[in-house]
Amino acid sequence: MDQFEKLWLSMGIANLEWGQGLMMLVGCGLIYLAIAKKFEPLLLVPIGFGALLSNIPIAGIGGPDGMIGMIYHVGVETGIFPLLIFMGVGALTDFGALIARPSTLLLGAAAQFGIFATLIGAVALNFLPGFNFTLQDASAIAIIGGADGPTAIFLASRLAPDLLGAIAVAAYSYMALVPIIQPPIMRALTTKEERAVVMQQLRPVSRLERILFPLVVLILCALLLPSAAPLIGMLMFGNLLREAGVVERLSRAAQNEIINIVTIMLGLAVGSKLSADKFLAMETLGILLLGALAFCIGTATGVIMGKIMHRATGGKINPLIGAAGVSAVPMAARVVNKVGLEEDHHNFLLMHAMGPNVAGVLGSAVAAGILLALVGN
Amino acid sequence: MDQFEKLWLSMGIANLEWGQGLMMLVGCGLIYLAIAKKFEPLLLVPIGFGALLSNIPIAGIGGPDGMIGMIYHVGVETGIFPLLIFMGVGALTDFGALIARPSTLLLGAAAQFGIFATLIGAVALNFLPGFNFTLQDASAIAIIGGADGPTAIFLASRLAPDLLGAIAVAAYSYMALVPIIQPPIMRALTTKEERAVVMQQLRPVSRLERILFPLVVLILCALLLPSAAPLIGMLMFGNLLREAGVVERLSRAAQNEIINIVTIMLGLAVGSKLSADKFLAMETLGILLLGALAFCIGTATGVIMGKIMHRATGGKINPLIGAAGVSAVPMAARVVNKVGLEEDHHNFLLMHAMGPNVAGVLGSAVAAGILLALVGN
Amino acid sequence: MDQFEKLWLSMGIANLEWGQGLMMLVGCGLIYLAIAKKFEPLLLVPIGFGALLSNIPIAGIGGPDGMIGMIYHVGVETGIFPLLIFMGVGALTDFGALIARPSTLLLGAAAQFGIFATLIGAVALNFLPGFNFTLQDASAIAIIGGADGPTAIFLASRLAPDLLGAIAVAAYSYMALVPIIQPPIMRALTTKEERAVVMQQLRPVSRLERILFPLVVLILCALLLPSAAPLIGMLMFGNLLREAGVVERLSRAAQNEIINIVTIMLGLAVGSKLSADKFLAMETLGILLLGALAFCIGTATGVIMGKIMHRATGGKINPLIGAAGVSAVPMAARVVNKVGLEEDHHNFLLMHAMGPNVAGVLGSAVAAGILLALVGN
Amino acid sequence: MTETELLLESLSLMAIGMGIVFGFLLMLVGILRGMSAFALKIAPAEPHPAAAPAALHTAGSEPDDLVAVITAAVARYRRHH
Amino acid sequence: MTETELLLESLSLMAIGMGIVFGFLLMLVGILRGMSAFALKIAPAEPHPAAAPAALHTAGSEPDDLVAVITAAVARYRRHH
Amino acid sequence: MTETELLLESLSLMAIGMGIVFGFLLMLVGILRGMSAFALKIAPAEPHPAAAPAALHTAGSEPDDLVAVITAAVARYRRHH
Ligand code: NA
Ligand code: NA
Ligand code: NA
Repeated sequence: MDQFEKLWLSMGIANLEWGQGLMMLVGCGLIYLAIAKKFEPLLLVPIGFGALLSNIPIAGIGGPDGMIGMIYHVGVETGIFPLLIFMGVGALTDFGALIARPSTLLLGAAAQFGIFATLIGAVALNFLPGFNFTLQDASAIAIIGGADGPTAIFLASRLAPDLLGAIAVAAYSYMALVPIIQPPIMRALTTKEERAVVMQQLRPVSRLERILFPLVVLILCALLLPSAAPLIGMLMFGNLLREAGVVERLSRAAQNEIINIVTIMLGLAVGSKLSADKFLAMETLGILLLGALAFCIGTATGVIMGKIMHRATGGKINPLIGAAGVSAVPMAARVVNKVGLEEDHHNFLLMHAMGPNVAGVLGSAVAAGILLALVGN
Repeated sequence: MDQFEKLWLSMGIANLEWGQGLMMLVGCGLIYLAIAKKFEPLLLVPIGFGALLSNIPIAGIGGPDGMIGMIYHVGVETGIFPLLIFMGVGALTDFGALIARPSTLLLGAAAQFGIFATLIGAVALNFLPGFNFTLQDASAIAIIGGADGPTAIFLASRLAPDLLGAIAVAAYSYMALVPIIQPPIMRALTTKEERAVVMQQLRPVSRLERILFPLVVLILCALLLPSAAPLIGMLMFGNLLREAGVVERLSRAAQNEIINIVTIMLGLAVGSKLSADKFLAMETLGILLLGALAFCIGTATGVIMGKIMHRATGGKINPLIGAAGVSAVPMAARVVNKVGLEEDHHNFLLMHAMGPNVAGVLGSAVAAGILLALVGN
Repeated sequence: MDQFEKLWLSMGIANLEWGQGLMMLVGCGLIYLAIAKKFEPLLLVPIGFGALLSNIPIAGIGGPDGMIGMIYHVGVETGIFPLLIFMGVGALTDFGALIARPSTLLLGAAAQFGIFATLIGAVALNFLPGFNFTLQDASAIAIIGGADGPTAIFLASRLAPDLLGAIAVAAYSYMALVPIIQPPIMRALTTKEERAVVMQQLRPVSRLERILFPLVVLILCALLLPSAAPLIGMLMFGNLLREAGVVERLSRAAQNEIINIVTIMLGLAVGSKLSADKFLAMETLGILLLGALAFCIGTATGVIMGKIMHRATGGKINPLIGAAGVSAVPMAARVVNKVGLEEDHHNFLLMHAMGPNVAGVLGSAVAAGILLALVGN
Repeated sequence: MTETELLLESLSLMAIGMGIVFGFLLMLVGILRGMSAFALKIAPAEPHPAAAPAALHTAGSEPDDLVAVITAAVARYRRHH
Repeated sequence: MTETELLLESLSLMAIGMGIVFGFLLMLVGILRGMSAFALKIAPAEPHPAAAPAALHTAGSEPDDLVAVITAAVARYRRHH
Repeated sequence: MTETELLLESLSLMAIGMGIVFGFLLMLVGILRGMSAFALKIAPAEPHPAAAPAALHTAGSEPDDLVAVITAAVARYRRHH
């Protein structure tokens, strides 16, 4: 009889806390969104499964001696996984549109207002009972507005590891919701004429420009904002591998093997931060709310900057492309294209939106560097 | 003269112990079996070479500061390598046949009797002089009967690291010997009529079923047997990546890059456990003997369960497919097919044997979980 | 005002030391050589970028808590990265030409004289002010003459980590300069008739010979020179994966995924050793000088041994192929081919030069083992 | 523990172990049947829906339609000559 | 820190942060323009020099010219029949 | 150690080192000859047995026979027109 009791006590069902059960449901929910609704499946499938595995009672897979816990320790605590993903993003990104029209960097800058507005929102929530965000917490939450997964994970792992799970889930979920969140704001802020502006074709960009670009960006970053150097450095390293033209093998490794392997590991590791005591809290609700706010504000300020540039250039810029400044590459640029086509069936804005889109990646990396420098310890 | 002595003393030949020499021969023997006899070459080539490298005098490649010793520490002691291989196995495995006919799970269950019978055999060997197996040792040896390499390595690394080398070699060798070990037992236990049974074609399985399958299995495992959750969890994670249909990149990484890289590392690391003082012992002989016994018993109980199901279903089940329940995917299923074809040239049992075959993988993972829960410390 | 001061102090430009600035220029220079001049781009692009990143003020990317510093700690200090690259080199190398004509090993042996002459040169530099090389330093510098990148990095990481950056840069730069350094020496030491010798076609090599080769080499190395066993062992392991014919998956992983991923990491890590205080020193000048010397001497002794074999065989050997004995695979063999074609438009020496070329890889690994055994601590 | 105690312990392990293995997999049989019933209710089965795409993502399959194109072209060419 | 102090601090963060983001990216606009001018001076632009090769090294692109060959062959075949 | 001692030491290192390098590789020459004799005795050489398959597993080689098929098809097509 004794042995049966020992057996019963080793069963999951005898040890399941209600919170673990709920978090396993959350994990299933994320997997559902990823597969059925195609919400950023590359990240949300591993994150959801990581949440499932880490909330299994007794097994301790997400704990310090469990597999996922060890992966988290090696790859996320050190910051290495998001940086390697950023290298892959750099190797996958064509910065040509940005080089051809550098002024679109301003759209990427304007959209970062979503980040800083959210920072204030997070701090303001402290006036409500149940919220107690530090400046570090608020900064990590605010970066959701950057609409860039690896940047969000990198900053959260440095400033607020406890909130990492909720922040990553919010960041990737809202990135997936971009086609729903952005269009109404874009339409509300622009006139019919503005949306129908046909932009001038981009000039071709030479190979030398493409090779110099990552070096120039890195050196500027090194001189002005070294705290953003790991992120921007790895992004630009990946891009240099891509554009150098002489290291095809390495470029392919960065674009495929490394990013795929790291994505699996990173997803599982992030999922292990979806534990009941951290996730099933009032704060998560706040984070989800602020994340949505961040995307809306970023979209709005991007479009408004688009309108300013529209006027300043005498109507050459279609203000819609400002919405792509939030990053969420390449989803936001596609949304711009779609909203543009609604107005004029022959006006393809995709290439024009790629400039602000990748500028948004740089912009949020810069913002992350600022927050690290001023708020980090 | 002094310097020449120093030189002589730094030579391998001056420091070679007879045991190291013998183990290097064992390594060569494994490589021979792998290349000339095609004995599970993917594992036995690296294991054999790892044995060669680790038994080189002075160099200490398998020691704590040597390359292979460090790989062992990082990947095998932590259990991460076998789990990553299991993820790849999951991504490579089509569970469709099992979903279409879940009753074949019982065949996979019956074949695990080989494991527990071997456990008793190992303990019984203690009555002979020269054997002194603990319950942990016996459990690790018994899992050879699971006919599943990563499961055996995972359990042995937890329960009896000293025996890991012999256990892994026995497990992979017998898996390679399945076409020789199984057929006589299968023929002896079945009648001509039974072997000639033509089975009904399997129904098609829907995409939704394939996606729900890994989640359902994981959740059942989490509720009942959390100690099996790392193994079954990673197997099911790999399978979900495969079936989700939206994470092709990750599925390919699990099936190729990750499993290939980890196989090389795991093989070398396992080879480093082939040291003279552990391997050139009476116990290894016992392990090899018990391993063969385990495969025979597992095959027999699988076939017997097949006969029981044959009668219970009124002759719809060909009892031969029970032999595939030992796992050894996909070799055992092919053996079933071959023995079936001997009786009837038009009776292809391969697809029907895949159900019990993959059920055997689940069955031994469950058995490993039980042993971990009840015998592990 | 206070906050602006804090901000200013967090800027790179406020903290930039002149040495860091110069090293960033050196990094850009290496990237220029790699991309514009095709100087071993696979290594020099990552090394150059690693130098850029590691010299960014404040960021500390190359420090103990920075990403590149951690990569260095895990992969280079342990010696694992160069060994994995050597595995890939083995999997990419066809030793057929060497098996068909083993006597070309002597050419590979003779060319190693460059290593030991450089050793004396490095020690002799100590008579000049500003130089203070230990025997360890001198040995690590000498290995540049081996013309083999991974061997140089492996030995330098063991004997003189401080000089690693300069040694790696010198090794790869001179390997790229082989087409410029070697031809004049080759022409000066040979007569027109010698250069025009047409060699007998190589016999075909059987599969069994190719499989036995790595095992034979490893066992000889184990018996005589265990200190070279990690390098030669991994080289031969890779080659066995290639020739076994039954582990295609693993061979491909070694040739592609692993070597590409590790090359990126190794390059970044080596770049982090390009710091101002180590690199902007008199010693670096000495290292660059000695490296050039080493290549010249190795080429010369290789060719001289070629002349000796030319006479000993009654004119069957074209002495030019001795120059390929320095390794620098496959560049040196191509240079031999080119110089041979200058003399006779129909005399293709490429296949004949591959024998000494890969013999040179073995030769420098042996030399590295000797230095490790006699000078290492 | 003496050898005999160990043997008894391992016998009990066998009983419990096989019991759980069978219990677990039997339960899984039932649950999988339920799962299939549920799945086929909300999404009726297509013929081999996942098997077909699975076959398509193996490496080197991209030229498959090329083969088809050529086969068709060659066939048509022969028919006309 | 009280909630109000925190709020003030975050307002100042916003001001500085947006200032640096704009400052940084504005500076980058200027530098990129200079870079392009410099680059086009020492190496005048070819039409899409990097984009074209980039498109070519994607996996599975090797059969591209095959497609071209076949398309041409098929087209010619049709023209003649 | 003084500079001179170091120099003497390195001279001795050179002598021993080159000795071992030559000794090792000379021994390898003999052993490889023996190995080849042994190997060719128990398995007489086929013409390039390993080289041919090695050439075949390079990436991107799968469409090779496609090229052959098309080349043949195109050639035949031209012959007939
Ligand atoms: Na952004
Ligand atoms: Na099994
Ligand atoms: Na060499």
